Amino acid sequence: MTGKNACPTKSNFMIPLNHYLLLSAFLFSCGVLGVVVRRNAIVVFMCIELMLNAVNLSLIAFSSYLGDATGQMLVFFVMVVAAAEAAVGLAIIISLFRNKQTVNVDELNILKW
Amino acid sequence: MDMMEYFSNADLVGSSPILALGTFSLIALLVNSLVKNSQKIVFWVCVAGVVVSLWFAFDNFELNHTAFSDMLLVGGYASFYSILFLVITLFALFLSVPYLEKEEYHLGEYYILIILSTIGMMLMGSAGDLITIFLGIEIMSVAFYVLAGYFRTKLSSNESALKYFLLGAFATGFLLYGIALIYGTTGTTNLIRIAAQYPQAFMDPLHLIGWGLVLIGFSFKVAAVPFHMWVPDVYEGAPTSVTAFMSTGGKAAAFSAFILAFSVPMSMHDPKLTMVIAILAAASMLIGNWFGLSQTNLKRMLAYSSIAHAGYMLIGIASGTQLGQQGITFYLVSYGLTNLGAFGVIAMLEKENGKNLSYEDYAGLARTKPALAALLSMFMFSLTGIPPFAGFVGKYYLFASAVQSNLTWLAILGVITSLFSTYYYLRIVVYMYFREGGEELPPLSRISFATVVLSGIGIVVLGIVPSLILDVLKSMF
Amino acid sequence: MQAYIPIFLMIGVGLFLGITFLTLQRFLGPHRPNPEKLSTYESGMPPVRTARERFSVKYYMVAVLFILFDIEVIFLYPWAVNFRALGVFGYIEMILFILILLIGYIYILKKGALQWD
Amino acid sequence: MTTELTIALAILLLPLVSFILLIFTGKRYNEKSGLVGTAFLGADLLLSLYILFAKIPSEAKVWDFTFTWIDFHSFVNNVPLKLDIGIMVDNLTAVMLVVVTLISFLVHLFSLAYMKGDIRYSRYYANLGLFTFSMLGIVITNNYLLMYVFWELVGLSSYLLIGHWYEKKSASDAAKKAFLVNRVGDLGFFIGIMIVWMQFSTLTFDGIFSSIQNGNIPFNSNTWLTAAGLLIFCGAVGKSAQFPLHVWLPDAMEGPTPVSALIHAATMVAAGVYLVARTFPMLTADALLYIAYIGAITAFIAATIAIAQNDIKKILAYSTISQLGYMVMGLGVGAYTAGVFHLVTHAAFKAGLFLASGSVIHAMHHALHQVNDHHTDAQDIRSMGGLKNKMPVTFWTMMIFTLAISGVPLTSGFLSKDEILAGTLAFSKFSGHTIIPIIGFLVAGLTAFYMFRMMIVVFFGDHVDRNRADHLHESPRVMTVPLIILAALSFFAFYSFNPISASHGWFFENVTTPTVVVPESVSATSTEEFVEEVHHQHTLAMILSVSVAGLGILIAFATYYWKKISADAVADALKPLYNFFSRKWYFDELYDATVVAATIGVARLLAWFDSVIIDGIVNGAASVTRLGSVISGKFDSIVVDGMVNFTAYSAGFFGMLLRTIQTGKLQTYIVFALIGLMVLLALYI
Repeated sequence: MTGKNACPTKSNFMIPLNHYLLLSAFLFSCGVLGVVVRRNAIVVFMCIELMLNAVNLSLIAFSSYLGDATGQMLVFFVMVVAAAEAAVGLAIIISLFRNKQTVNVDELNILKW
Repeated sequence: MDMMEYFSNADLVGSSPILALGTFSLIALLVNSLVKNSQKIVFWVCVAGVVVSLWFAFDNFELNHTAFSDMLLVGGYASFYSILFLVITLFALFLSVPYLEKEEYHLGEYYILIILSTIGMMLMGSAGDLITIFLGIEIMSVAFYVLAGYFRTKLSSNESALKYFLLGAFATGFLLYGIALIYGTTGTTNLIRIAAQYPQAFMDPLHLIGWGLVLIGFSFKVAAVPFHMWVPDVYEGAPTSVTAFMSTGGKAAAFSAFILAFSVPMSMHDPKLTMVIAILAAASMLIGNWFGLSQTNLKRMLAYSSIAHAGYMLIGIASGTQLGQQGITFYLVSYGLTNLGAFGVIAMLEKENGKNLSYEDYAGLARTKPALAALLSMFMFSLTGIPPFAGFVGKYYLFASAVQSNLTWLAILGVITSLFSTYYYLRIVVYMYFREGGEELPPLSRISFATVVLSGIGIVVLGIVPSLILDVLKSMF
Repeated sequence: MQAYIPIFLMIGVGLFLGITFLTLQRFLGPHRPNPEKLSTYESGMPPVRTARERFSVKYYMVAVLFILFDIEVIFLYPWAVNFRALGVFGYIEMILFILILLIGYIYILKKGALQWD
Repeated sequence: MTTELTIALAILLLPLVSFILLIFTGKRYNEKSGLVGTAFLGADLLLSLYILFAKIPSEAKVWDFTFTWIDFHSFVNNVPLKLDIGIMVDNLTAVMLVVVTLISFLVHLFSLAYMKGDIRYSRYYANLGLFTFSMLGIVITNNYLLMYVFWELVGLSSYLLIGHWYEKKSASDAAKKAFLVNRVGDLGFFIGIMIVWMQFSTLTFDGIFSSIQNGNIPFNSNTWLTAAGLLIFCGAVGKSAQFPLHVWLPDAMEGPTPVSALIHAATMVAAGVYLVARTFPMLTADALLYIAYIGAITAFIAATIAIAQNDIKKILAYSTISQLGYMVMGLGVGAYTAGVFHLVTHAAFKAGLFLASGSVIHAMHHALHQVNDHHTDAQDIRSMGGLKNKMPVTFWTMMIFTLAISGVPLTSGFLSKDEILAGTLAFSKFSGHTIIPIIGFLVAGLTAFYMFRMMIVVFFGDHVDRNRADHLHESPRVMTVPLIILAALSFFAFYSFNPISASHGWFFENVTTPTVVVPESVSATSTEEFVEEVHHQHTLAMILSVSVAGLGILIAFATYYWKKISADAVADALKPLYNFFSRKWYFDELYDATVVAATIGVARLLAWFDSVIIDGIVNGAASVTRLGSVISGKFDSIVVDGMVNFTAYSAGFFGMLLRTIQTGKLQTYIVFALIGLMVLLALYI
C-alpha cells in the first residue's frame, strides 16, 4: 500500500488536524477522569477503553493527514489488543466476583502497606 | 508479483527464536487440549521450546541486521536479551513445578502462559519499531495479568490480578498516546527513521510530549516512582513463582525496550529530559529503599527492593551513554539471577495459603537449613551490592556511568540509598543466623534447590569474573 | 467551518429521522394496551421472572470468546483489500493465521467452554 | 606473581582455610579444632617470618601484584574505567604480617587452655581464623576497595568474637555496640573512599597518590583533599577507638580475655592506625593537625579514666585507648615511623598484658570456684592482692609488660614512646602547638601511675581472703609460654641494639616515612627537616619521659605500697573530679542523653502525630486504638534497644507514610501517579 489512495484529497473542506487532536485529548482526559472517579471495575475498564479509542482517533487523524498507512495499521493492532485485554479483564473480574461478590475497586484492600 | 519484496529468508532467520517459541506454544496448547492430565508433557514441550529458541538465539548472535522492514532487530543486542529472557524463563519454569505441586493447583496452561509472555519479552528486546514495542509489551502483560490471577480461588491472587490489569491497561493508554504523537510529528513509528529526522523533529513540542508520555508508560512497566504503587500489591498477591518471573523477566524486558526506545531522544542529551529521568531514578531509589525498611513480608520487601533497583537502572538511562546502557544490561543479568534465587528460596519455604513469608518465620533457618540460609544470605549480599557478588559490579557500572555524564549527585544518592538498603536486606540474614526459631518446614524439592544453587553460582561467578559478560557487552553496543 | 457541514448534516438527519418515526408511530399506530401486551416479550413464552436479573456467568464466557474471534477478523480486512496483490503468499499467510485461531478454538472446545451445561 | 607474593597470598588464605575447615568439621571433631587452628596459625607465622626476612634486605621498595579485575572498556574523566585490585608487600606490611600472625598464634595457643570446655569451642577457633584472615587482608591489600571489604569483615568477625558468649546479655549488647559505633566511623570512611574514587576513578594507593602528585586534586580544592583525608580517618576513629567513638572498646571486654588480647592489642584497633599510616601520603597539614589533636585528646581522656577503674580488664582497655591515641598523635605530628613503631611494640606488650590478666582471672575463677564463692567479681583488682608468690611467672612477665608500657629504659616501650615524644616536641617547635607535647608527657606519667597501681594492688601485699589464697595456682604451661615469649619481645634488643634510641635500629632504617604527595602549599613540614629536629629533641624527650614515668611510678608506690598517701583521701578531696573520671567522663550518659534520647523523642513525636492527626483524619477511632498498641509496642522496643534497633524505629516512621500512601486502593495509586505526572510536567516545561 503506497498510501496514496488512503489519503483524502486535500481541499478547503478538510477539518483541521488540531480539531481531531483536541477531541482526542478531550476524550483521553475523560477516560482518565473516569478511571479516577468510578468505583465499578467494569466501568473503570470501560474508561480505559475510552482512553485507547481516543488514541485511535488521533492515530487515524495523523494517518490521514500524513497520507501514511502505518497509523491505521497500528489502530488495527490496538483494537485487537484491546479486545484481548477486554477478554482477560472480564475473566479476572468474573473470578473476583465469584470470590468476593463485588466488583467495587474500593473494596479491594487485602493487599496494602 | 514477487513476494520477496515483502518477505525474505533473512526475515525468517531473524525471527527464528520468536517463531520457534511461538510454534512450541501452539503445540503445547494443542497437547494441553487433546491430552488429559498433560501438565508434565506440556511442561516438557515448553522447556523444549525454550531450548530450541535458545539455540536459534545463540545462532543469530553474530548477525547484525534488521528484519521485516526494520520492525525487528536481529543479532547482538536482540540476541543477548532473547537469551537472557529465555534463561530466566527456564529457571522460572523449573522453579514453578514443585511450587504448583505443593500448592496443589497444577495446570498446563500455566507453562503456556509463561512462554507466551516470553515471546512478548523477546519482541520487546528486539524491537526496531514502536509498534513492535507496543505489541511486545501487550503480549507479555496480558499473559502476566492471567498469571497473577492464576490462583483463581484465592482472593489475594484475584485482587493482585485486577490491580495489575487495570493499572497496566491504564499505563498502556499513556504509552500509546505517546506513540501516536511521535508518529504524528515524524510520520513514522520506526526508531531508525525517527532518529534520522533529528535534530529538527526534537524541537517540536508535540514530539517531546510524545516521548514524555512514552516515558510514563515505561515508568509504569519498570515500576519507577511515582508510577510504582501497583508493584508491592501485585508481587505480594501473585503466586510466588509468578512474582519471581515478573520481577526478573518482566523488568528486564521493560528495560530492554526502554533502552531501545530512549536511545533515540537521549542521544540529544537534552538537559530537561535527562533531569526528568534522573528525578525518576532518585525518587525510586529513595522511596523504594525507605519503604522497604518497614516491611515484614519478604515478598513485599522484595517488591520495594525491585522499585529501588529500577531506580538504580534508571541511572543508566539518565546517563544517556553506552556505558549506562551496558550497565543496565549487566545489572539486569545479575538482578535476574539474584531475584530468581531469592524468590526461589521463598517459594520453597512458603507454606500453603501464603504462610511462612515473614521475617520471623526465617528465624533460626541457619540451623535447620544451613545451605538455604547461606544461599539466601548470598542473594541478599548481592542485592545490597557487596563484593564479590554480581550486584556490586552492576552498581559500580551504573554509578560510574552517572559520574561520566556529570550526574555525580545521582551516584552519591545511589550509594547512600544502598547503604540504607543494607538494613532490610541484612535483617533477614540476622534473623536466620542470630535468632532462635525453627518450625516445621515444608519438604524441599530437589529441582528448586538445584535451580537456586545454580543462580547462586551464577552471581558468584559473575561477581568474580564479570568480564565473562562485559566482553560480550562491549561487542554489542 | 465548511468541513463540518457533512457532520452536522449527519447529526441533523439522524435526529430528524429518529424523532419523526417515534412521533409518527404514536399518532398513527393504534394504542390498545392489555396486561398480556405490556408484559416482556420472550419468544412467545409466558415470562417467568423479571427481566432485570443477573445473567449467568456462561453468557460472559460466550461474550468474551465472541469478542476475541470477532475482532481477529480485523486482520482479514487489509488482506481482503489487497487480496490480488498479495497473491498466493498472502493466501498461505492467512491460512496460517486462521490455523492459529483454530488451535485456540480447539482448546476452547476441548475445555468445554462452549458447553452450556 | 613472584614466589614471595605467592607466599604472601598463602599467608592471607591459610586462616581462611582454617575457618572453613573448622566451620564444616567443627561439630564432629570439637576437641581437635583448637589444635588444628593453632597449627594453621603456626605455619602462617613461619611464612610471615620468612617474608619479613626476605623483604627487609630486598632491593625492591615494594612487591606489588596488581591485576585488572574488571575492565569496563570505557573512560571516565579521561581515565580508563576499570577496577584494579591486588596485594602488596612493603616493609610496613611485612612487619605487620609478623605482628598479626604472631599475636594471633599466641592467642590461639593461650586459648587452648583458657577456652577448654567451652560449649562453642570449635566455633571460637573458626571465628579466630576468620578474624585473622580479615586482619591480614587489611594489611596486605594495595587498594581501598579490598581494604574496605576486609575492614567490614573485621567488624563482622569481631562482632562474632565479642558476642561469643551471647547468652550473656551484656556480651551481646557489647557486640552490638561495637558493631554500631564502628558503623558510624565506617560511614565516614566510605564517603571518603567515594570522594577519592569520583576524582581519580581508581582505588589503588599507588594510583591515587601518583594522581595527586600530578596535581589532580578533588574538585580542584585543597579543602576537599583535607576532607577526603579526614573522612578516611573517620574509619580509623571508629576502629581504633579514638575520641569521640571510643565508647565501644571498654564494653567489648565482655568477650573472652584472649579475644581482648587479639582484638584490642594487635589487630582490630591497630587497623585504624595502619589505615592512617597507609593514607599518610595524601594527608594535608590541616588533616594531620586534626589527627594529632584527636590522638592527644583520646590519650588524655582514656588515661584519666584508667586511673579510676577497678576492673583489671577495664584498666587495660582504657590504657589501650590511651596508647592508641598516642600512636595516632604520633602519626599526626608527622612522626610516622615512631607511630608505627609504637604500634608494633605496643602489640607485643599489650597482648602480653591482656594474656597475663587472663591468666590472673583464670586463677581467680578457679580459686573462687573452689571456695564456692559466686559473688566476688573475678576481675576486680580490689579482690586480689598478693598474687606475686602464687603466680611467679605471670607476675614477672606482667611486670616486664608494665615497665614497657610505662616507658622505662631498656624496654621496647621506652624506645617507641620516646620517639613519639621527641616527635611532638619537634612538631610544637615547627607549628607552635605546645599543648600536644604537654599532653604527651602528662599521659606518659599517668600511664606509669595507673599501671603500677594495678600491679601493686594485684600482686603485692596479702591476698584479701586467706581462705581463697590457698587455692590460687600458676596457670598451665600452655598459658605461660606465650607470656614468656611476649615478655622477651618487650626488650629493646629486638628492635635496636642501642638501648636508648631506636633511630638507628632496623625498624627505623627500613620503615621510613613515605613520600608525601599533597601540594607543597598544604603539606606539613618536610620529612628531612622534621627528622633533623627530632634528633635535636631526642635527649630532652628522653630525660623528660624518664622523669615523668619515674614520678608516676613513685607516686603509685607511695600511694598503694607504702601507703604514704591515702588514695581514698585524695579521691575524697577531689570527689567531683574522681567521679568524673570513674564515670568515664560521662560519655555513655552523654550519648544516651543526646543521640538515643533524640531517637526516642522523634519516635514519640511521630507516634503522637500518627495517632492524633493522620489516623484521626484517615481511619477514624477504631484504628487509633490498634495503631496505638502497635506504636507503644514499637516504642517499647525502641526504649529497650535504644538506637540499636533502627529498623523498628523506621518501621514506625515509614509505616505511617505507608498508611497514608499505600492504602491498597487502586484509585489512590492512580491519583498519586497523576500528581507525580504533574510535578514532572512542571519540571519538563
